[in-house]
Amino acid sequence: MIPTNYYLLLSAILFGLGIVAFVFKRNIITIFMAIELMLNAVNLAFVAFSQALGKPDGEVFVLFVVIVAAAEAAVGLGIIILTARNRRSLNVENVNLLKL
Amino acid sequence: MNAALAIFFVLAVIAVFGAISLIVQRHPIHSALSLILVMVALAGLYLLMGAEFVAAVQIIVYGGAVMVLFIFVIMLLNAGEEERTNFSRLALYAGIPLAVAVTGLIAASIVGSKAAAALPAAGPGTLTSTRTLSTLLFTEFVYPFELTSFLILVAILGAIVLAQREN
Amino acid sequence: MNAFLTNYAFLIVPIVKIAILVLIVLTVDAYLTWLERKVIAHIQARWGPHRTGPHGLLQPLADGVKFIFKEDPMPANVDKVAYFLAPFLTLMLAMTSLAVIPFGPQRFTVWGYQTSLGIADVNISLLVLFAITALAVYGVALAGWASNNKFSLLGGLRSSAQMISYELALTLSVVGVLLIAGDFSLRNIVEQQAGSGKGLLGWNVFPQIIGFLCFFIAAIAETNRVPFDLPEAESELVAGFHTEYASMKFAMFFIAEYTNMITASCLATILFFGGWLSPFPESWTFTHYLPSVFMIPFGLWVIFDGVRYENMFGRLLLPVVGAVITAIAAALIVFPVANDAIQGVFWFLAKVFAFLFVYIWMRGTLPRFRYDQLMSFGWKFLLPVSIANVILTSVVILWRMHG
Amino acid sequence: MPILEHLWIIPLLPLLGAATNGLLGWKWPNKLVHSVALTATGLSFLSALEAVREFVASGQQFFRKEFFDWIVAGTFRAGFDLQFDELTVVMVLVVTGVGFLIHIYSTGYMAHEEGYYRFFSYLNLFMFFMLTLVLAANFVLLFVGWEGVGLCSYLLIGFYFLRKSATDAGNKAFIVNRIGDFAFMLGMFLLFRTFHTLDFAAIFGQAGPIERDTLGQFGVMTVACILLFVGATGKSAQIPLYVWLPDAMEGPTPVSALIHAATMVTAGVYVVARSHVLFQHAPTAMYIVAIIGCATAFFAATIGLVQSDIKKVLAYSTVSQLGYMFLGCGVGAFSAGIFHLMTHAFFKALLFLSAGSVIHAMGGEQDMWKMGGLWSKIKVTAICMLFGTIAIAGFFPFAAFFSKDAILFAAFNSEHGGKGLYAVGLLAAVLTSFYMFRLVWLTFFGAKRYDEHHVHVHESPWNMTVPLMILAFLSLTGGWLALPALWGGKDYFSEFLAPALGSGEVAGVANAHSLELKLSGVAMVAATVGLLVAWRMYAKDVKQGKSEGLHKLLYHKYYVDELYHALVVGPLVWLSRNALWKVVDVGMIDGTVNGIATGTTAAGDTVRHQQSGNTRSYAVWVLVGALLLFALIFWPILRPALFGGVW
Repeated sequence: MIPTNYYLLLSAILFGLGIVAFVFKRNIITIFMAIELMLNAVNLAFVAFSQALGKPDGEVFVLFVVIVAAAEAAVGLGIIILTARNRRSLNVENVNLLKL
Repeated sequence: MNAALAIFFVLAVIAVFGAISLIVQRHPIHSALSLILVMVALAGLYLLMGAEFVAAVQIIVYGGAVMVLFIFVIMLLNAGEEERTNFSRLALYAGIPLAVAVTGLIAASIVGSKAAAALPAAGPGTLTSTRTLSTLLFTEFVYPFELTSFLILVAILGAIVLAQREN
Repeated sequence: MNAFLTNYAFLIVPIVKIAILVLIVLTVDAYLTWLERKVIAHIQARWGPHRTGPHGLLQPLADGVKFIFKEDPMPANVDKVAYFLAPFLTLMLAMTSLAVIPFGPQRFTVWGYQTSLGIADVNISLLVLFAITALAVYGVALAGWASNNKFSLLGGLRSSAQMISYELALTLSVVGVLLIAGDFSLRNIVEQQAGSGKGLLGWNVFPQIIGFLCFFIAAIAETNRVPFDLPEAESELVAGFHTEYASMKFAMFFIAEYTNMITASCLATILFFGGWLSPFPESWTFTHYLPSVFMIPFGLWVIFDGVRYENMFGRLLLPVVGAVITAIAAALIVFPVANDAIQGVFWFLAKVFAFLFVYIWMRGTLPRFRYDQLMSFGWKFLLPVSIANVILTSVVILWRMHG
Repeated sequence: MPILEHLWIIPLLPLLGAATNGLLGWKWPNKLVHSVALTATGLSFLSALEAVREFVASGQQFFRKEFFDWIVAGTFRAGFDLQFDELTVVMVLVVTGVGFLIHIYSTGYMAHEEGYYRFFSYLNLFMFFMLTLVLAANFVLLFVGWEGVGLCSYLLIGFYFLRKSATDAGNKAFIVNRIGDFAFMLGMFLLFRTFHTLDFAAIFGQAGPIERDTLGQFGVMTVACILLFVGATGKSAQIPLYVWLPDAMEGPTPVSALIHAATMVTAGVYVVARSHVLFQHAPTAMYIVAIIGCATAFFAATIGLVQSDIKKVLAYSTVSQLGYMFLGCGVGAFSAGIFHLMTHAFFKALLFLSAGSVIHAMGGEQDMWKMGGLWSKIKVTAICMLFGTIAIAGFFPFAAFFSKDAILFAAFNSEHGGKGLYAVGLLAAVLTSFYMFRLVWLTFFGAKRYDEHHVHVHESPWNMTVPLMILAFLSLTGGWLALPALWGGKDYFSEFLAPALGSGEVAGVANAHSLELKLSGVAMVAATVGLLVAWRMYAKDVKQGKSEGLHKLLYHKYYVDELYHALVVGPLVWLSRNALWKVVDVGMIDGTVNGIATGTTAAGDTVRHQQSGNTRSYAVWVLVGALLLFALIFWPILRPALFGGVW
């Protein structure tokens, strides 16, 4: 049997890596992937807890997270496509109209 | 060092490796593949924990739909290598330390907390057979469930509206 | 020695089973190509392969040898990782998906290790199957993208879109069966169909006819077979996503495709046609002799056809084959134990074969869809119908439940 | 079906009518609108009758039912509870009956007005609130009706909201009422504090055993009663809060008839009668009520003497008649007060409606000095008006004869200066008959003082005259319930009310009956005196003389309005302009708001340079936030982990 701590630690590490990716990738799509990675890390923690505490609610939450992630991906990628069309670039640092 | 633990470590290593490779890869496709690797590894972990349904969903939805969408878009936009611009000095200098700090913070609190240590081991329990899960989903969480269906509908519409060429 | 076996049976037995299964599947794939060529040839009033070996029976071997020894050129500046990954991924997934298919009712113990016909016997086998097939998209997509060729890319995009679209219909069409069985395990689904003991009347195909049709169509689309073989539409895309692949890598795609056909047929058999169950009521024990009744005439015909074959080799080989077949059939009659043992497998294989034949048949007869037709068919017809089927089924089940 | 069990139907019907007309009526033809309104009120009237029948059939046992909870807080409960007893019978019948007649009348009177649907919707709404008021079984629900009728009267006074005078009158009515309502609420609070409930039955039940305050002693009961009575003065236009009623004549005449004569203004009397148990425990309060009532009766009558506007005259007479009712209650003859309330509802509604009919005939002219000699032109109206006048003047055998007589008799016999009260009341009676007959003569007899070429006098349509006749009949016969009392029979009305109000008989008076007869005779004489004086002064045609001296004082209503304006309104306005507006609002409130705004802007100016537009920098900022958040959340875990529980 594996202590729940391990799972939590793993999820923490993955989350941290997600953060790093989120900050350090320039490609919008990749940044989006980083977000998905963080979501996955959280899911891991959810499942670990639900298994440890013997409550299925955690897994239900995971399902909801997955659904939301799917919806988010659909819309987000749509936005990305638009951005790429209009700005001819996928680099976030070139998408910088949002300033004074 | 029993079999389960070994499997766990293998999968964990795969996952972490995938995540790191997601960061270091220059080409979005490779990042996407690494992410898929992570997800498959996570699915394996779920199976290890005995959350079989979640594992299947993880693969089917994330692996089979979401990531395919990503790759699809990457192909569609024919995205090339990402250029490593550094316009944001803030991100350049403060990024790594902060990320490490957050991770360290969470990790430390997990290690340090009595409660987390006191948690029973997360092994294949009898509780989450798919049946109980679905029962829960359709009794206690039925309103959120319906709401998510609505959410998906909205998302579909949004995606269509966004992606169509305005004429 | 024996102790070693008993200790590590959990490791050894599966490996052995996997090896056997892989061998069988590869052979079947090979001869499936032969069968396909023959059948289509006869549909088109040709002879088909008949040079290498009697009736071209050795053609698959020749093909295999050719694939191995062929040169393997790689296009300039492709994405190597993806380029190599694609075929392996495809083949691997195709093979893996077979792992959860139960081929027969038997459960037996080897060296104190409880096992069954079929590699893995997980209780969510259907979900696993879908999970694997869901991943199958990447092979095609990556191949198309990696080979750095606009035809391939188009093929890849098309196929990924097509597979995603039809996956929905595929999954939803099965939900009806799941509702009836109330279980994800393929084995239990089959046994639930046996429950009534009325033979083929208990099969899911009758209550789930709509579901079955949806499933079958979607399965064809998932396996990229005619009339849904858009990804490799020769006339428009040269060879689609595997244009740039040669020799063994190409072979992998090919094998994967045929393996997927087999998987799909197995799945259809299990979900809708009662898997290894005999179509006759259990009380009719005399039907146990049907295998022999089929095989003996076939064997005799092979001998008869062999002795007057045009070349020497055939005249030597075919009678032997026929004799073996006849002998096996006779043996089955003599030893009822063996006979009972093979009943399940026999029916299973028979049904699978029937489905495979239908696949080939369609390829011989149907034209290919246009891309927009494909999409609109999948989204505007197949999906709604399968959803309707789900609703209908659940309503009926509810109604049965409450009076 | 038993209406009593479903008592809520009676108020609900008008509410439905109001809702229907108010929401949908704006595009409907008049016929549809008033048929809806009439159906609602008529059904309500019928169900009220049915309820009364059941009540009587059930041997007049007190009925009370809780329909649903409204406010429940701790021990306090105020539910939608309705009750039904003899007092309610009288009130409900008066409200629904007179209300119904006035609805019919209005269909004719308002026929050519704008906002027909609005009018009827308000009218129905008023019915609803009034019925809630009289059916309520606790003070809170009663207060709901109380405020509701106030609202409706406000809306209806300001019905011609394009006329500034009308809106001003509406506001005046509302505000003056607020003062009374405030006192009323204080009274309710006091009652709740004393009895820990606001339920009629419970309060009166608890109040019964408590021994009474003596005269001049201000116990809790007394204070509470006085506060309630102040509220009543507001609603029922008694001194000092009567000023709104005359202005309320700005509203359409049917409104004046229904709200400001027959029903709403009697709510105060009703409340006093309803809580008579409390009042009987507070002689001081009773005495105050009596004095105020008596004073108002006389005071208003004097003003009524000289008014030239026909409706104003009736308004002041209403005030004075209300004074009579309070006098009756004040001297302990509650049943007599209620009796007068009922008869007054009949003849005053009649008078107002006839006045309305006259105004209708004159094409909107209200000044009596521009009328005269209408007798031949509009006979029906004139006869009905005459009926009403005789009734209010108190001639035998018309309604007011019995009711006013009962009140005066009770006053005469009340200890503590009963004679004085009686005298003033009698004087007021003389004045009453004087100004009423003055009104009649100025309007219907003498020379025509209007321009016949412009004004085409015409009799009103049937749907206005029929209600007049019915009311005329009622104001003739309304008092006969007490007829037998004259020759020593018993007074059916007070007999009937006895269970609810206690006996109206004045105890301990020697040969009460003969005395009552004598007093009736005196009252008749008084009325006749008034009649003769009026005849002497106005029978032959007269010109409107210029007013000076006492006349002037009366004509300007003792300058009470001006007085109030100087004493109350002026200072208030000054205060709110110079203190509240210029200092509090501009200085403090606006200052704070603008200050915050400028502060925000300044902060934004300094911070906005962080907005580089580079998403990655934003991501880093998010990260900082996340770091702080995690630190905050995990601190309790981290502290021992990091510092090994040093602290």
